[in-house]
Amino acid sequence: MKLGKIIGRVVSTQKVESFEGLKLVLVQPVNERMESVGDAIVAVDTLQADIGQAIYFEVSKEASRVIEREMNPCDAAIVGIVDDMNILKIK
Amino acid sequence: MRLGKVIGTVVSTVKAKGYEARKILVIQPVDPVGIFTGTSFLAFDAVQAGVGDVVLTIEEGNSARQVLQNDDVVTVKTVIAAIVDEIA
Amino acid sequence: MILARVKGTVVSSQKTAKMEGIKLLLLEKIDPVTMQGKNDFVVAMDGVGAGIDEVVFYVSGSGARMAETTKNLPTDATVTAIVDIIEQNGNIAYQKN
Amino acid sequence: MILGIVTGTVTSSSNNTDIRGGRYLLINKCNKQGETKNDFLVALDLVSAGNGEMVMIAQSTSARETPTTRNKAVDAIVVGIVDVIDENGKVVYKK
Repeated sequence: MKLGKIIGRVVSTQKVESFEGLKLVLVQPVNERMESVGDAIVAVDTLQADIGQAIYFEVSKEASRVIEREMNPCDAAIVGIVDDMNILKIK
Repeated sequence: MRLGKVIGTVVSTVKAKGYEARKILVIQPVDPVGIFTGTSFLAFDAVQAGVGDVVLTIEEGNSARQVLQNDDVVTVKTVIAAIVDEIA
Repeated sequence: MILARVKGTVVSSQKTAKMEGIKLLLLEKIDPVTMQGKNDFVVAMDGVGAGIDEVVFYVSGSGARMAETTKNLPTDATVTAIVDIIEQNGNIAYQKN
Repeated sequence: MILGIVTGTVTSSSNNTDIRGGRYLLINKCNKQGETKNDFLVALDLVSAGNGEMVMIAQSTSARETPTTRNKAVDAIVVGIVDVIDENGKVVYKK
């Protein structure tokens, strides 16, 4: 799992059938200090997270299991919304 | 498997099915002498690890289900599988 | 899938039994704009009978085990196609001789 | 899913994937504004995307989770054409 922040939404009308009706969001991967790491990705959101919220997401095949459809090619999905984080001050 | 140090915990109420009552820890990858490398990530805890522990994480779905002893948790692939006592 | 050029073959007499009789290719990844090698190499199982200097693309990860010739073989990279034409923005960037 | 711009097609007559009539696109990875990174990959097209369009690409094992690609040797597929990307209420990309 990786930490991320929802920074936007992605609209696509022409897409694979198994993505119909799914909410697609733009996620910026971040580290534990909420600093951006790498490029934003597109993820499926089934938890109705809001823009600006810190979330954690799963990638690869495990992400496709979030969607309750037998076959879907999702490779990134939000699996939880972060309420709070407690980080050890060792850096 | 990757070496990492537990540097924090995540509190989350809205989460995917199968995530209830699971402890989610923030892991900072480290090299064998303990120097931080790369970007932190999150993992389920399966061994009662705590902040400050050096741990071994597995990042593969099938293995994760074996470690968690739960075939139903199909949407996670990163777990802490061991606490490291010593690297010789 | 990543574009690459076949630079050679890798020969091994001592290898795991499931790799017997499979040709291993040395590939150099290429930049499709310049068609030049990127000095980044990978060894892949050959699924199509590719020859030296041919441009191919390969599948990596668990998909590499899914080609017709690599079903259930221990591989994380398989050449799945020999490229005939690469077209970019309407121009032919590469055409096989 | 990662974002990319369709920059061309890759044609192959000797193919080992058992996907009949598959159309392979040359994709230049891009950021959320559509700026390309000159980092290319080849992806199987499932949505009839055209040159210059921004698309979403699913990679690795998930790329095989469609009726067309089930158990096939594929590691990247185009799953959607992007119409709009809206960042914090501001449109940063529009088709």
